[in-house]
This record gives sequence, C-alpha cells and structure tokens, in this order.
Amino acid sequence: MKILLSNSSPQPIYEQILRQVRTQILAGDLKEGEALPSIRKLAQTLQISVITTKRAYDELEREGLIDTVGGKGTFVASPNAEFLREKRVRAVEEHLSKAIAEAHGSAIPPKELRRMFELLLEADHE
Amino acid sequence: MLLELLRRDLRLHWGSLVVPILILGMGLGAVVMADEGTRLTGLILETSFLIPMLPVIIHQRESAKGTLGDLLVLPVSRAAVVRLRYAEVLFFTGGLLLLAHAAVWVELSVAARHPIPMSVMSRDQFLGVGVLLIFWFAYPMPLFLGWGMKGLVVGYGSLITLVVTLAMTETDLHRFIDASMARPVAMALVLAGLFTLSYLLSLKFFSRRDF
Amino acid sequence: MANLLELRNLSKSHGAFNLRDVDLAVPAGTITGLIGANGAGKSTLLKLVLGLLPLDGGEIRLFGEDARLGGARLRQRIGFVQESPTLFPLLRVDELGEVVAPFYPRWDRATYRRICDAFELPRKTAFARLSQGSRMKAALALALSHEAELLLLDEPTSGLDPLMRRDLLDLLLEVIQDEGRAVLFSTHITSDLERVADHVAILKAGRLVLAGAKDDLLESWALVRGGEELLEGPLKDRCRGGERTELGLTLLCEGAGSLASLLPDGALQERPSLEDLVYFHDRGKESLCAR
Amino acid sequence: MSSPLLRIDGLAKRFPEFELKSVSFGLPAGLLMGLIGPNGAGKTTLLKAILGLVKPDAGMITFQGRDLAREGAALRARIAYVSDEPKFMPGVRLRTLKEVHASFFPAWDEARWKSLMADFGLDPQNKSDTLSLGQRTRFALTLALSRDAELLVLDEPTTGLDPAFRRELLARLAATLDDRRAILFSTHITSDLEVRADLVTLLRDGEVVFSHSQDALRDSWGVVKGGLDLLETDGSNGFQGLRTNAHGFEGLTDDVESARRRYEGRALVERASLEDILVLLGRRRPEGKPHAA
Amino acid sequence: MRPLIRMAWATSRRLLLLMSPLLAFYLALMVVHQVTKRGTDIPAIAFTCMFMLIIVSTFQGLTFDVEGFMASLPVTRAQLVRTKYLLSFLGLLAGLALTLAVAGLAHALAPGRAAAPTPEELRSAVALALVDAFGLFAFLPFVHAFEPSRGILAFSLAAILALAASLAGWGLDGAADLFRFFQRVLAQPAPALGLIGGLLAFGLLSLSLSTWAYARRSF
Repeated sequence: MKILLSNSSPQPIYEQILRQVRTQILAGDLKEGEALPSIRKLAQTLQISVITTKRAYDELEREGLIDTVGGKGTFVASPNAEFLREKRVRAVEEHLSKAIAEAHGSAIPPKELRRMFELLLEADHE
Repeated sequence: MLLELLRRDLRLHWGSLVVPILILGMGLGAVVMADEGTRLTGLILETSFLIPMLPVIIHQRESAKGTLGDLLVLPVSRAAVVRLRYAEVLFFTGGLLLLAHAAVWVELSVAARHPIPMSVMSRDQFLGVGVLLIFWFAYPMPLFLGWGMKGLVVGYGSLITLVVTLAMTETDLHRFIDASMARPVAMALVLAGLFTLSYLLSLKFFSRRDF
Repeated sequence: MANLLELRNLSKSHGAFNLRDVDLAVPAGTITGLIGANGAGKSTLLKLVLGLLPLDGGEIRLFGEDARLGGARLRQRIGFVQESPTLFPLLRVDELGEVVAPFYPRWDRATYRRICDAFELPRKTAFARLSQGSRMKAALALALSHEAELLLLDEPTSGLDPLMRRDLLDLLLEVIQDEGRAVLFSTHITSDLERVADHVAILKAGRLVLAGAKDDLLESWALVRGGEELLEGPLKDRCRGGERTELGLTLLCEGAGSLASLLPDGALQERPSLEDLVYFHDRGKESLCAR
Repeated sequence: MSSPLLRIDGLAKRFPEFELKSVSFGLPAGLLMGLIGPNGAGKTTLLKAILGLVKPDAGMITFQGRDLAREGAALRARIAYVSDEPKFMPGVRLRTLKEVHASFFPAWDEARWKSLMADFGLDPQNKSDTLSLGQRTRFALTLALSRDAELLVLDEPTTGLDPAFRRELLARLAATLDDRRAILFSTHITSDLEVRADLVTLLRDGEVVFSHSQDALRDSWGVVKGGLDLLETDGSNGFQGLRTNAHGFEGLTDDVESARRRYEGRALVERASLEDILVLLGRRRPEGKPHAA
Repeated sequence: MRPLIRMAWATSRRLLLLMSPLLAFYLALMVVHQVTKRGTDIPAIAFTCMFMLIIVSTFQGLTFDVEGFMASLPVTRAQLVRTKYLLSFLGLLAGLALTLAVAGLAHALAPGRAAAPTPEELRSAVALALVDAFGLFAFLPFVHAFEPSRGILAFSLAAILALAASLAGWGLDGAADLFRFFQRVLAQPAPALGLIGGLLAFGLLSLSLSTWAYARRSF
C-alpha cells in the first residue's frame, strides 16, 4: 500500500491518507480481502498520531471501502464495483445540493453559480 | 589589561581567598606571640606554603566551575592570563612580607611603648622566601597550566613525596644550604632565572591548550 | 481506554513555579505533548506525578490508584527522564544499566543494550564526560528498558539533532504499539509534537490554558491575517490573542469552521501550527480583543 | 558581495573521537548565517576555533581581513560569544558579573543592558546559581548584545528556550544586523532558521556539505516521495540521501528541477525543509559518495 | 533494601579506588611510624580510617546531585535514609577493624618493638568509634533535612555552638573530654552497656528524625 504524505499541501494529513487509500482500492491496486496495517502500525511507519490514522480508517469504513474485524485486523471490503461507484456518485450529489442551498442563502443567481462551478473545474485540471 | 584582570579575580574569587587569609591571620597571631628571635622567619616559613597556592586556587576554581572559557573569550590573550597568575603570586607574596613586617613592628612598638625602627628581613630570609616560591609555585605551575588537575597532582605529588622521603631519611641539607647562602647574589640570579623559565614554559603549554 | 494518569485540580506552589487547578488525563495507548513557556510549571507537574515534590492540593491517580499511597511500587511502572539528567556522573554507561536493573522486576538487559547501540552511545565512557545530547540518550535508554507502562519525559529532545529526534519519536511510537502504555513528554520543539502527539496540553503560568486532541485543537483554531478592519467586525469577540506588526494584524480566533462568513474581504484564514497556538494565545489580549 | 567579514580557509582539527577536515566558508557583513549539522559534526569546535578557545591544526580564520591566530585578543573586543551551556561563577550577583564583564569593553552600553534584562525577565540582584538553563542563556545573551560587537557567535542559544521567546529573540537578533555586523547561529531547531537565516552552512562528519543562501538552498534542494516500486525501476543513484518505510520512500535531491522533470506525475516532488535535508542526509557521509559542493 | 546496597557499593566503589592509594600510603606511614618510634597512637589511626570511610559512604550522595535521581527510583524515602545510615555505620565498623589490623600488623612485623595492643588501647579505639558514632548520628539528620551543602553548613554551626556551650559549662578541660569520658565508662561492663544502649537509642532517634525530614524534602 503506497502512502506519500506532503507537508506543504493545505490538505490535512488524514485526508491525504483517505484519498490515496481510496484511489488504490477503487483502482484495484488493493485487492479485495487484502490486509491493511493496523492504525497503530500505520501511525508508527508514517510517524504521525494514532488518532489521525484512526480518523482516516473510520472514514474509509463509513464509505464501505474497508471493514475491521475485531481482533483480527482491517481488510479491504468486498464491494461489487457497481455498488461502490453508485455510493460515490450519491456522495458527490450530496455535496452539490449543499452548494446550491448555500447559493440560495447568499442570493447568488443560478447563472453566477454555474460560472463559479466552471471556473473551479478548470482550476482543478491544471 | 593586567589591572582589569586582577580586579576581576578579586571580585569573583574573594570568597575563596577568605579561608587562606584567615589562616594567614592565625599564623600572624601565633608568630607575634612567639619568642623574639624566630618571629619573622617563623611567620614567613609558616604561611608562605600557602601564599604561592593562592593563584592556583583561583585558577582551579575558575576551571572547575567551567568559567575559564568566559575568561579566554574576553579580549585578553593567553599570555595575559599567564602574566596574571605570575603577577598574582608576586602581589600576594609582597603583601605577605609587608603584613609580616607591620605585625612584628606593631607588636614590638606596643611592647616597648614607643615606636622603634622597623626590623627589616635579613638577606637569608629573603632568599628563603625565594626558594619556597620556586619550589612551591614556579615548579608546579607550568604543569598545572598545561595539563590542569592532572598536572597539579603530578606537580604537588612529586614535591610531597620528595619532602616526605627527605624527612623520613633525615638527609642532611645543611651543607648544601650554607654553601648557597654564601653566594647570595648568584643564588638570587638563579632563583630569578628559574622563575622566568617557569613563566616561559607556562606560556608555551597554556597557549596550545584547547578549552 | 482507561486513563493511565489522571490529574484532578492539581495545585502546587513551589517557589517561582506554581500550578493552579490543573486537570489532565493521559489515556492508555496515546502520546500526550506538554508545551509551555519556561517556568510555566511543566517540570513541576511531572515531578508531582513522580512524588518528587509533595502535593499542595488536588489528586493524582496513577494506573487507577492514588499516587500518594503506592508511590514507590507505582514508580516501578513508570519511566522518568529529568530535564538535564545527572544520574551517577562517575559511572560508565553500561554500569548505569547494572546499577538500576535490580530496582525494576521487568528490567531487560538486551533492550538496554539495543537502545544504547541504536543511540550510538559509547558504553565505556563515564556519564559525566558525555555531551548533553548523549546524556539525554543514556537517561532515555534507562527509562525505556524496564517495560514502563507510563513514560514521563521532561524535554527529552533538548540537545538532540533532528536525526536523533526522529529516532526518539520512532522509539516513542514503538512504545505505544502496546495499547496498555502511554507517553507524556514536555518539549519546546513543537514540530516534534505536530508529527506524533495524539493529545496536547498547553501550560501558561501554572494554568492549563488549552488541552485536547491535537488534530481537533489545530482544526478548531484559525489564524486570521489582515488590516485594522479585522477589529471592527464581529470577529473581535472570537479572538483570543494576536499581534500587530508593521505588515498588519494577526489574530488567533476560535471556531475556525464558522469564521468564513465573518471575514472582511481581503483577510486570510490559515490553520495555526502548535507553535502559533502557544505564541498567540493570550498575547496582547487586552489591547486587541478586549470584549 | 564585499569581501566577507569572517572568512574560514581550510580549518582542520583532529581530536581522538572525531576530526574537522579542511572547513572553508565566508560570512559577509549584514547577514545571519545558520550553522546546522548532526551532533558530533564539529559545530562547537568550529565556533570555539573562531574565538581562539581551540587551536586549529591547520587553516586560517580572518575577521575584517585580520588573522585571528595573531590578533585574537584585539579582535575578540568586536566578537561576542554565547556558548551552548553558559556557566557563571556561582554565588555572585548578576550585577557584579556584568560589571566584571563590562570592564573589558570600552563600548559597553549600560542602558541597553538594563532594558534587555527587563525584557528577558531577569533581576540584576539575583545570584548566578539560582538560574535555570533558560535563564543562564538569556543572561549570557544580555552580556553579548549590550556591547558594540560586529560578529555574534551563538552556539545553540535556543535550547531550553520556549517557542514564544525564541521567536522574539530571532526578531531582535535580525534587527541588530546592519552593513557592519553579522551573526553566526548554530542550532538544532531548524524551524527557527527557516524564517530568519539568510545563509545556511551544513556541517557533517567534520566537512562542509554546502554553504549557500537559504533561497538558493530552497530552490535547488527537494524531496522526492514515491512508491517502493518506483525505487526498483529508477534506482536511487540520483539521491543525496534516502529513507524508506513500508509505504514508500523519501529521496533527497540537490537538483529539484530535474527531479520534477524526471518524476513528473509518478511521484510527489516538494521543496526540502532544513530538517528534511538534515534527516535525509543522515549522520555520516556514505563512503565514496561525492558531495554537492 | 538489597538493590540500594548494591547501588551504593557500585557508585562508591570507584571513589574507594581513588582514595585507596591515599589510605594505604597513610596506613603504611602509621605502621612504619609505630615500628620505628614505639609510640602507639591507635586513636589517631582509628580516627582517620573511620572518618575517611564514613565520608566515602555518604560522599556519593552529597556532592553530586544524585538524590533527585535516587528519589525517582521505585524505593521509598525511608529505604533511602536507612541505606545511608547502614552504610555510614559499616564505614565506622570497617574503620575500627582497619585500626585493629594496623595495630596487629605492627606487632606482627616487629614484636619486640611494637607491643601487642593492650586492652587499654583497644578500649580507647572502641571509645573513639563511639564518639564518631555520636557525631555521625548528630550529623546525618542535618544532611537529610536540608540540601547537602546547606546541611553541612547548618551542622558545623550547631557543632560550634555545642562546643562553645560545653566550654562555658565544664571549662576548658572538661568539654573536650567526651573521648576520655567514654574511655572511663567503658572500663566497667555495666556502665559500658548503658552507654552503648544510650547511643543506640540516640541513633534510632536520629534515624526517625531523618526519615521524617527526608520525606518532606523536594527534589
């Protein structure tokens, strides 16, 4: 399992772990049922706090990507790809609708919201 | 520069000088009460084992407390520090001689109830002090300045064993002492020569030492 | 997770350093960092836990027991490193191990040797002739070789170079691989804590000013940089300290999540480092954020 | 740059346990130079050689163009030094210690000393043996900063000082710099230098690894973070230092631009902090590895 | 307690090695002196041996800041105090044993010149040991109640005051005669036991005082 932590990026450490493990599971680099290091072992290797690794693992578990079997450790969950993709799509829709509600709240017309969305998309691509 | 260094030593180390000066005071008291003839000599011999050790006590306290670095970081050269130690021994010994004369003069005047001419030390007594200075200061000092505590232990250690063996075997030194006393000028020159040699050796050893 | 150490309104006046109503818990399996200015009472706190100083007020519960009753027995389960350790100056590093071993039933000679070698300690040199960094490493080796459940380290990183600090952090992380053990260590080098500390406690003038999980703490506070206009808006009552320089104002504000709406335009919001938190908290509070 | 205020050429010193092998670098006026390096690299010996406490086996140190070996005493009037464990004669009041110290420096600034003592929270009436390590360092700093010294040589002055005071101290030191003065500042806490140091000299194993401006350093040195598979395919010869763990490797490179081109998209390439450089370079130079001059 | 004894032995062992040449040199001098000059000043030898050995056993704790570290070990303050008393007492007994050995050696070397130690000399050696014990029991509480250097200062002040008081009380010759007083008392068995009992009681009092004071000390 490859995890590279950057200390100059604005993203907090637990989010970097979350993102990198998620992409490796979705891309299939981490096979179903494969064992992951315990939160303590990962904290020791990456030299970070146990609470940070625990938070990343909890998030991954909530997204159904991994599950922790009491006493035996943490393993990559057995998702069918379809169920996972659909879960991801629903999560993205949720964020978008929250953004729309926020726009209403601060009286931003839909046209301006669409333009902001385009701008953010381009920025993300560079 | 020497004056500032002397003032520094007095202000920082007066504490460690109190004890020796106390002993000096007791020595004075004992001698003043001693009988007439041996007064001055007794005093000088008795305390001048202590006087040459004062600069060593100061220097050792400075290095034991780790403040020697502070001294050497000041805008003073290694030579200035060595000059300080050698000047101090002359300063303290001179002080001792003046004190001794004053004590004896006061005691005699009080006893005679009128001021009497100061009795100046005889030539032999002066040379006696000189010899003590050489043995008890000039000999161990270069070893001490060059190698610190180890040097001091070797210096004084060798001196003590010499004194003890002489005492145990009761060898007779009188013949040698009378011969040298007979030629005072030559002896004074020899003593001065030894003193300067010791200064030069100290300079050489102290300058190349790391702190 | 049981708490290995609990301090309940601890107070102590010890000359210039005193502590007032300190409450702190060190849960098992975690590393807790203790930060504070010189003389804030960090060493006093650690010495109280160890029974080196008599307690004035409050209670200390060690492994669930009252520390005052079982002091000596409880100390068998603690590894302690003093600020600048003196130990036995005349003894050699290997002799130190031999002398301390009989005091601890679970002493492990192999661990002591392994840690000494890992720290590149010359085993045959007298303790007094070691450098400040090596003296600290020797004291750490002693504290880590009897399977102590609770490690109390008073500024173990002072005098160590970054490489050696990284090795020390590795050792501490290895200690808490066993969930029954915990580490409480005070340090001035907050970048070490930023990496590995689970919980952080900040002491100022004897009072516990801030305490909690490190990540939560860093995420709930924000540094806001801007001009004088920062002080006019509603931001003022969220501010707990700050600094005015010729470049402008820096304010430390609480509730980072909901700050965005209060920011005047052109103001910048950043995540504080632990050092920022310690530096700015209560700084210039009267002049800048008086409510 | 004008001829350096302090120049060190081929300084060598052999000790039983370690050795300084021909150290050379220059420190121009107006700048603060950070001196970093692992324990036992020879930093303290180097600083002591500048102050004449240690006699070098070879090499020359010149200050304002004058040879320190010959004119040490006179030049020390313009150089101030704070050692890593300042010691004072016990049982003496701080005021007396100051008076004794000041008597050697005609350019002593009494008003400045008083204000520094107040700022550093020290009472002149205190006895020297009641001070903690932090307080002893602060007092040594008041002595060093209260006279017209043109070169400040500070050996790990920040150990034992809390983060707030360190930040103030660095700001105050930087404020004293002008085109006649310079500061040589050795420390293990590299975060202090990241903000304030103009130049950085790294000493390792008794040799200078580099002596650059901090900006040049930050632009040229970088850390490549990649997966272990990448290490197999590309090998690690391009790296000055390497550390691996179960989840990847961190490689130190002194040419970050070419590293960015080489590892585009395959690995994370970031600027190296001073701590990264120190940790990844390790303690001793691996045999046969050339240095980046 | 046993680990404490082993620790004390390990820490003062090097100190003993440092001092042993000095001690050996001095004892050799004593033996030679006795053989050549016939004068038996056993008390002088005894005094030095005991004094030196007591110093060594308490020396380690006094000069270096070791008490802070010792207090952090898993031992109670009472155990620390008991160890120090035990070590000082062992130093005392070792000094006495050394004295008798020296006297015996001198006699063995030159039976004609140095007579075997007479009972009278043995009694004076034991008397001196008791005086040392008395001094020790008075000294140790000071060193436990205060920080070492201040403790020694306080003890010397108290000692000077006690001397002055006894001078004022019994006049010049009476005061300094604790030693002769002990010698006389040791002559008959009954008072001797009484004296030893009294000293033991004083020792226990001193021990409990030290333990009480040491528990309150801050390190």
